[in-house]
Amino acid sequence: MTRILFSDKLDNCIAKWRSAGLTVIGPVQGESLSGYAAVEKAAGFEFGMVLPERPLKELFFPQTEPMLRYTIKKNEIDTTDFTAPQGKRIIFGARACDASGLAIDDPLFGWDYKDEYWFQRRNESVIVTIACTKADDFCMCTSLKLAPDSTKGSDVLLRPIDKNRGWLIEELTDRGREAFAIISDYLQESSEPAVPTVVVPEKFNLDACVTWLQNPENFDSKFWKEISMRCIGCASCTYLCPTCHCFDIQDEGDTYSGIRRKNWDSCSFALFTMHTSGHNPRSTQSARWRQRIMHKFNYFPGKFSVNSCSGCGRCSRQCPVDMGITETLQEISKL
Amino acid sequence: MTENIQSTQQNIYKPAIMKIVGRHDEAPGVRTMRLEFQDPADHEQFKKTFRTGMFGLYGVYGEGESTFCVASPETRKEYIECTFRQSGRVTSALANADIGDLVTFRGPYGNRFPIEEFHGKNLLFISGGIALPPTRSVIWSCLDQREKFGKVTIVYGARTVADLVYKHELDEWQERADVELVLTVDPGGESPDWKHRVGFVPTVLEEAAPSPDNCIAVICGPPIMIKFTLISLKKLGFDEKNVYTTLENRMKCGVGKCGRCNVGSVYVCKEGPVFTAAEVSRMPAADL
Amino acid sequence: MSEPFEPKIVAFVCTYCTYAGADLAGTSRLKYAPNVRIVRLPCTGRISPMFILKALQKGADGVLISGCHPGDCHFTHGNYHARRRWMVFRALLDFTGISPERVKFSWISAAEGGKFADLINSVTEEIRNLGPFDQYQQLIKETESPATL
Amino acid sequence: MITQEKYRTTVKELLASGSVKMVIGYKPGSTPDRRRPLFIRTSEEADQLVLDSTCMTNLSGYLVTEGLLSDEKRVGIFLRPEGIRSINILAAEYQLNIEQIVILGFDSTGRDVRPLEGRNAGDFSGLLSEIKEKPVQTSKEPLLERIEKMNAQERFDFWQEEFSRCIKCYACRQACPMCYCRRCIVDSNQPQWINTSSHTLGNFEWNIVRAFHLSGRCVQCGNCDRACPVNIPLRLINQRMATEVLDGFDHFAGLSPTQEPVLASFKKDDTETFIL
Amino acid sequence: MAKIGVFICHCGENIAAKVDCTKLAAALGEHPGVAVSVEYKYFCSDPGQESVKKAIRDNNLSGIVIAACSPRMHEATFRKACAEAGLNPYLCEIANIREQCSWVHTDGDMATAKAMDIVRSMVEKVKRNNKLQSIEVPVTRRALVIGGGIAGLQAALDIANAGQEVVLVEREPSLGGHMAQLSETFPTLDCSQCIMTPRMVETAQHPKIRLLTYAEVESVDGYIGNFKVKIRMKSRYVDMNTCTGCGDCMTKCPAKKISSEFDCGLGKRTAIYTPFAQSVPNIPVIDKASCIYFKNGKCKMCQKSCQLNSINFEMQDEFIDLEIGAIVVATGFQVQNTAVYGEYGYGKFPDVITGLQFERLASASGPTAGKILRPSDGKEPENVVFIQCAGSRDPSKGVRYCSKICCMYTAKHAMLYAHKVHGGKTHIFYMDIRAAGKGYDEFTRRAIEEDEASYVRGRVSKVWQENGKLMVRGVDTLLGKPVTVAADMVVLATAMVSQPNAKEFAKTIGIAYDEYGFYNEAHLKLRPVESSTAGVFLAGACQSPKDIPDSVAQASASASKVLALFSKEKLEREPVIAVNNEATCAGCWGCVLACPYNAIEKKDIRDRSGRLIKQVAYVNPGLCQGCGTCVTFCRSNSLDLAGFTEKQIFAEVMGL
Repeated sequence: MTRILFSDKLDNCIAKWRSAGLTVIGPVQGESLSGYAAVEKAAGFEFGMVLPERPLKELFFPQTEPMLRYTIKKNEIDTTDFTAPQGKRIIFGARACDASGLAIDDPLFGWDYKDEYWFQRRNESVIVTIACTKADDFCMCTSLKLAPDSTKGSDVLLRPIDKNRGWLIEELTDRGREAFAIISDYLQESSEPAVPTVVVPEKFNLDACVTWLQNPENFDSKFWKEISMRCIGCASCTYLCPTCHCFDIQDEGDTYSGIRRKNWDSCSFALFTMHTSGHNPRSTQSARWRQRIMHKFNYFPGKFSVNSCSGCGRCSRQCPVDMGITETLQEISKL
Repeated sequence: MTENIQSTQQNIYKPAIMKIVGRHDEAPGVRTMRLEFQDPADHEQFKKTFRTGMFGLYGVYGEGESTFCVASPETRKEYIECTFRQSGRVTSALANADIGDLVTFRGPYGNRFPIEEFHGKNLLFISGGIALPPTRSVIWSCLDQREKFGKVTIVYGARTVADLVYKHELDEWQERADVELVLTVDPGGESPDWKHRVGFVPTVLEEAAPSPDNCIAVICGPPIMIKFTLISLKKLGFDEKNVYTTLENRMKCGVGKCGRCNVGSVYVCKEGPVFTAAEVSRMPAADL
Repeated sequence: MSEPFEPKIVAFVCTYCTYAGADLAGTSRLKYAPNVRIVRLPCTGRISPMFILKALQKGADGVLISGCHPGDCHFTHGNYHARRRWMVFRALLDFTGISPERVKFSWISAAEGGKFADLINSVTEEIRNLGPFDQYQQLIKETESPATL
Repeated sequence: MITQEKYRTTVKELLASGSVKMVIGYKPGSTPDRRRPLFIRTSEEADQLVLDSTCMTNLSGYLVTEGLLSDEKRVGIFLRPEGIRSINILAAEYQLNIEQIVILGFDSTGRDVRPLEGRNAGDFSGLLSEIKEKPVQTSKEPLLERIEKMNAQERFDFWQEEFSRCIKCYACRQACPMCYCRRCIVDSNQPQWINTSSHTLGNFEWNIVRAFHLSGRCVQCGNCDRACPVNIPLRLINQRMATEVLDGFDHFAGLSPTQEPVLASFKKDDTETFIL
Repeated sequence: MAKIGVFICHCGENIAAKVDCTKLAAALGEHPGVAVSVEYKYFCSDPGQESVKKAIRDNNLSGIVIAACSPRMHEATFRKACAEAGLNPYLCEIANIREQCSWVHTDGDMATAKAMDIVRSMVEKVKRNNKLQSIEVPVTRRALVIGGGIAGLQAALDIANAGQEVVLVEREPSLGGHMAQLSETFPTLDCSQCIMTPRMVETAQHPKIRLLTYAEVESVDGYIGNFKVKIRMKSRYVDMNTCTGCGDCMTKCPAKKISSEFDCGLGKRTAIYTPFAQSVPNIPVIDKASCIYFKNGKCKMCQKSCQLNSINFEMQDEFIDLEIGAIVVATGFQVQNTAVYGEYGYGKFPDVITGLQFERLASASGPTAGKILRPSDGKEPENVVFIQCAGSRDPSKGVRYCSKICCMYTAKHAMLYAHKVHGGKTHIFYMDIRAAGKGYDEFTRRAIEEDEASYVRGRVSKVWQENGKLMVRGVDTLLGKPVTVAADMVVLATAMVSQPNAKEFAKTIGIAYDEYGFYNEAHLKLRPVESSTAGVFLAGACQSPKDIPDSVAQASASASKVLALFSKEKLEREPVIAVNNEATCAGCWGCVLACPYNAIEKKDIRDRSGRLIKQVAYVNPGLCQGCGTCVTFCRSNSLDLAGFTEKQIFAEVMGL
C-alpha cells in the first residue's frame, strides 16, 4: 500500500501549503515559454510537457541577483548586504534531471566558502519530483546513469498513475515528509500501480567517454576542433543547463551609489577568461567547448565525484546550430 | 545532502573597506599602493589568515574588483601592499584613487608558498616584469627571518630599465651581502648607464647557473617566461618538485565558485595560485 | 491636487549652436523652466543613442536633443549624420513603447535664444502633462538601484 | 530532391577543380526536422549535403570566422536570398572579399526548394532588386500588426514582458552574421553603457542597442529569432527597422557589395519632420 | 577618487542673486572627491584667478570645476590659470550656472537645485578628464596653388612676395585662365590682357614660384602642414629646356584647321600650338589627338622645322612628388553648355553666341582682331540682342543660383558694341539688373544712358531665323506685351558653372563641395576662404561665381591664411580629437565614410613576421577636427573623443 495524491485534490493541497506559508511552484507553460513558476491554483500547472524550457536552477541561482548595495560619500563608503529572499517554497513537479542538477551543484557552492544565496534557497525549498512518463529525442538521463525517476536532489518522488489521475508518493527526506504532513488530509492509501516510467534509450557509453577524456593525450586531439566548428559561441546551452553555475560579478548604478550583482556567465564566451593583457588561456571556440565537456565529465567529477550533467538534454534541444553534449559524447564514444 | 549544510550567515562576497595610506609609481603605468583596514575585525581576520603567496580582490565600487597578489610579506601584516598595472576598468579606477581614498579588499584567498618547508634551504627567486610583486612577498617573508634560510639568489628581469619595479628595494637587495641579485633587461631595453646584464631571463639564469643542490626555486612571470624558465631550470638540474610558480588567471569570485579560473580540475583561486612545476606539468589546460 | 509634477529632463546639445543659443537666452535674460539639465557636446554627431538610454536610467522623464540647423553645422555635416541616427533611433524607441513625446529633437541656432527658451518651456509643459515616466521608473526600481535624478 | 542532387554534384566539382577549398552547407540534424551546418572539404562530406525547405539557417556568419578567408582561397556557401544580402553587407563593410565567395543560391516556397542562377554576388543583383521592389511577403505578420496598433504604454508593456525573459545568452548576437565585432558594445566596460545584468532594464538596453546597430543592416534572415532560447520575437523589431530605413532612406540592406552603410551616410534632404 | 577643486563664482550679483552660492559651496564640499569648495565674488578677476592657482598648488588638486559663466566666456582664461599653476589645462571644466541658470530662472530654490546638479555632474566629468597635450604639427613651408587664372596668380604672387615658396600648377599649356580670354573689363573698360599678362610674366619669373603648366594634380595625401602631392606633368612633346618659343613649328604644322579652345571655336589653331600669342610659358604643346604624325605615323614637319631639336614624339607623362604645407585651390569655372536651351538656337544658328565668344570677338587679340563680326558671314551686325540669365536663376533647365557677373558683362558688351559699331542697336532682355559693386550701377546706367542699350524686362521664349535675320520673341513684362526683335546676332549671358570634373577633383584633394560642384567654405560668413579641410584654402570662382575683384580679394585672403600658417614652424591644435582602440576595431570603415574631414585612414596591423593581420582605422590627428561623428557611429565603441570621452559623458550623465 502506498499513499496517493489524486489530481483533483491538488487545489486543496496548494491552498493548504499556501496557508502554511509555502510558495507553491511548478511547471508552467507561459505564453511563449515554459518554466517553473509560482501558482495559486492547480490549473496553473502544466504537467504534460516533457520538460520546462527553463531549468529549475534559476530558482536557486537566478540569472541576476543583487548582493551588495554601496553608497559612496565623502570619506565614507556604506555597504549593505542583500540576502536571498526568505520564505519556504515547495517545487511541485520538478523533473528528476532538474532536481539532480541541484544536488550536483551543492558541493560546488558549499566547498569551504558557502554561498548563502544558494543555500538559503536550498534550505527553504522542498523538491517534489514527478517521474517522467514521456521523453523526447533529446532526453539522456539514462546515459548519465540517472533515470526518469532518479531521487537525487529530490525530497519527494511522485509516480503518476493511469490517466493522470494522481501520483504515488515516495517520501525521501524529512523535509519532504514535513511538507506532505501538511496535506496528509488529502492523501489516500492505495494499491494502484504507477504508470511505468518512460524508457530513455542510452545514447552513449559514459564510461568510455570519461576514459577518453581523462587521457591527457586527447586534450590536444583534433577532434575538438572538428566537433566545435559550427559552435557560434553563445551561452544558451550553459544558461539553460541545470548544472552550469559560472557567474560574473558586476557593479551598476550611477556615480554615487549602486548595486553589486551576481550574473550568469558562460565559459562559451571568449571574454570569460580573457586577461586584461589580451592573453586568453582559452582563445578559441574549440578550447572553450573542450573546457565545457572536460569540466562536466572530467574536472568536476575529479573534484566533487559527480558528473556535472544530469542528462536533461536542454543544451542540444535549444542549440541554434544543433550541437550539444549528446552529439559530442556520441562522437567521443565512436573514437 | 542539503540538510546538513549549516548556514554561516556570512556574505562571502562582501569586501572590507580599505584606506589608501601610501602610493607610488614603480614604472610607467605600474603603481604600488599601501592599504589599511578600516574595520579592526577585518584586520584581525586578515592577520589570522594571510600567508605569503595568497592574493586578494581589490575593488572600487561602481567599477568592480580585480585580482592581484598581496605584495607585502606575511611578516608584515599591519597593512596590505599591492602593485598593479593600469590596464582595465578596475585598475584604472584604482590608479585614479588618491591617498586617503577608500577602496575595497576581499581575501586573502588561495594557497601559499610553504616557506616552513624552505627552512635551511637555498632559495632562488626568478621573476620577470610586473610579476615581481608575488615574488617580493616571499622574498621579504624570507629576508625578515633571514637566519632560517641558506643562500638567497634573486634573478629579475624586465623588458626595459624603466619597466623594472621596486627599484628602491632592488637597490637595497643589491647592497645586502646576504642576497645575490642578478638584474637583466631584454636586449634593446638597456639605458646608457645600465650596469647589469642584458638578455632574457632564462638565458641569464643559465649563465648565472645557480646550483640545484638543496635549492628551492620560485618563479613568477608572464606565461611565456615561465615556460622557458622551467626548461632552463630542468637543464640546470632542478627537480620539478622543488620549483614553485604561480598561475595568474582571470578571477571574479576568488572563492571557487564562478568557474573563471578553472584550469583542469583545479580552481586556481582556491587550490592555487601557487603550484609546483610538477603540478603544472600535469595541467595541459594551464596553457603555458 | 498637491504640488504640480516637476519633470526631470536631460538635454544633449552641440556647443556651437544650441549651447550658444542657450547662452543667448541667458544674456537676453529670457526666463524659462528650470527642469532641464544640459550636457554639452562638440557636435550633434557626437550624441549617441546610448546617452538617451543613460538619461532615462538616471530617471529622466524626458530627453531633449538639439543642434545646428541643417547646413549650419560647424563640422559641415555632423548634424546630417545625427539626423539619420535620430530618425532611426526614435522609430526604435517608438516601436518599443517609449513615446516620441518623451524624446524630442530640435534645431536651435546660436541666434535663437528665444526659440531655446520657448522650446524648454513647451517641452517641460508637454512632459509635465504626460506625467512621470512611471513605466521606466518601475524598470529602474527592479534593478534595486533607484534613479536619483 | 533534384536540386539537392544537382548541388551535391556541383559541390564535388567545385572541390575537385580546386576552385573552392570548402563549401558551407547543411546536413541532417539530431531530429528529422533539424538541419546542421556542414563544412564540406571532401567528396565524402559532400554526400552528407542536404538541401530542402527546412534549411533555414543563414550560414554567412561562418565566413567571417577568423582565418577562414585569410589564405585568399575561395569558399562556397549555400545561401538563400537573405544570405546573399548578408554577404553583400559583409563585403560592403570590408569583412570579406566578395571575390572569394562562391554562392550556391537557393530558395524555397512551401516544401519546394529551387536553385538560384549565378555563382558570384553580382549575379544576384537583379533578383535582389526585384525583392526590394516586390517583397515576397506582402502581408504583415499579425503580431507586428497587433503591436503597431498598440499605444505607447501597451507597446512598452508588451516589450518589457518579452525582454524580461531575456537571459543575455547572446545567442541572437552570436547567430547574427552582422555581429562580427571583435568586441561587442555590451562587453565594452569603460564605461559600461549597457547593463550586463539580465534584469529587464539591462535586457531592454541590450536589445534596443542591438536593434539600432542592425538598423539598415538586418536582412531578416531570422537567425536571431530562431536562436533565441526564450522565444523573444526579435525579428519583429528588426523588420520594423528595415521598413523604417526603406521608407525613410530608400535603403534595402545588402542590395550590392558596394552599398554605403545607411547610418554612415546621409542626404541633405533626409526627412526631418520630427525635428522641432 | 580624486582631489577636485570647486570654485563657485558669484559674478557680482549675477549668479549670487539667484543661486545660493554658500549653500552650493557647502554641498559640493561634501561631494566625494572634492578637496576644496569655495565661493568668491569674481573668480575671473586677477585676485580670483590667483586664489584658484593657490588652491591648486596648496591642495595638489587633480582637477577643477569653475562654476561661473558660460565656458564660451572664460574657459580659456581658467585653462591658462591651470597651466600657470602646474595643472594640465584640460583638467579644468566650467559649470555654466550663469547664462544657463541664474539668468534664466526666477525661483531661487529651483535655480540653486539646478546649479547643484550642473556643478556635480561637471565634478564627475572632470574626475575622468585626461591630461591632454595640444597637438603640434610640423609645417612644410611650401604652398601649392592649383590653377593659373587670375585668382591663382594673385595667391601665388602674394605668398611668394612674402618670401615663401610656391608651386603653381596649371593644367593648360599656358597661364591666364579665363581672364586672358576677356576683352575689356568692367567697370573701367581697361584691357584685360594688358593687366593680366604682366602678372603672368611676373609669376613665371618669380624666384620663389615653381611654375608647372600642362600639369595636373594626381593625388593629395597627408594633412595640414604635411601634404604629399603628386603632380602629373603631361607630355608636351616639346622640350621646355631647349625650346625658345620661336614659333617655326607652328608655322610649318600642316594641321591648321583645329578649332581654338581659347577662341571658343571662333578661331583656328595648329596641332602644335600655344593657346594664344602671349602664352606663358611661350612654349608650344602638341595636341596628340589632332597631330597628323600621331594619327598616321607620318609628318613630323614640326620636328624638321625645329632648329633646336626640341620636338620629342617619344615623350611620356612624368610625375613629380611634392611636400606641401598648404594648398590654395583656384580651379575656376566653366560656362554652361547652352545647348540645353534649344529655343535659343545655340549651335543651330551660328550667330547665336555666348558671352565668352563675344569677348573673343571684342578682344584686340581675338580671331577678328577686335572687330565685331558675325561668325556666319563675317559681316558687322547692325542689331544685337543680348539675353541675360541664359541658364542662371533657372531651376528648370539651368542652375538655381545667380551667376553674378552677367548683368555687368552684358552691359559691357552693349557698350563695347556701341563703341565699335556706330549706329548699331542693342536690345537686352533681362530679369533684374544686379549691379551691386563699386562703380557697377553707374556703369550699367552709362550703358543705358550714353550707349543707348535698350533694356527689355522679360524673358525670351524663342529665337528663329527669318529672311537672314534672327527673330527674337520675348515678352516685355513692363509693357505687358510680347515683343519680337529682328537681330543680326544674339549673345547669351550663359551661367557660370563649376568645372566639369570639379566633384572628382574635390575628392582627390578631400574637400567638400555643394550640389553644383562649387567648393564649400568652412563657414559661409566667418571662414569664407577656408575649405572644410584644414590647410586647404579656396580662391576665385571654384567656390562660387565671382568677378575679377572678388576673385583677387579672395586669393589675397587665402594667401594671407597660408602665410599665417607658415608664420610658425609648428602648428598647435586643440587636442580634442578622436582616437581609435586598435585592438577592438572591427575595420568596417563606417567611420571613414562618416568623417567630414577624411581624417580616418586604414592602417595595417602586422605581426612580427610582417604578415598582415588586420586593418584598423587610424585617426590622423592633423586632420581630425573633433566632431565625434565617427565615435557615435562606431558599433564596437572602439573610437573615442579626447576631451569628450565616453567615460566622461557617462559620468556626467550618471553624475547629474
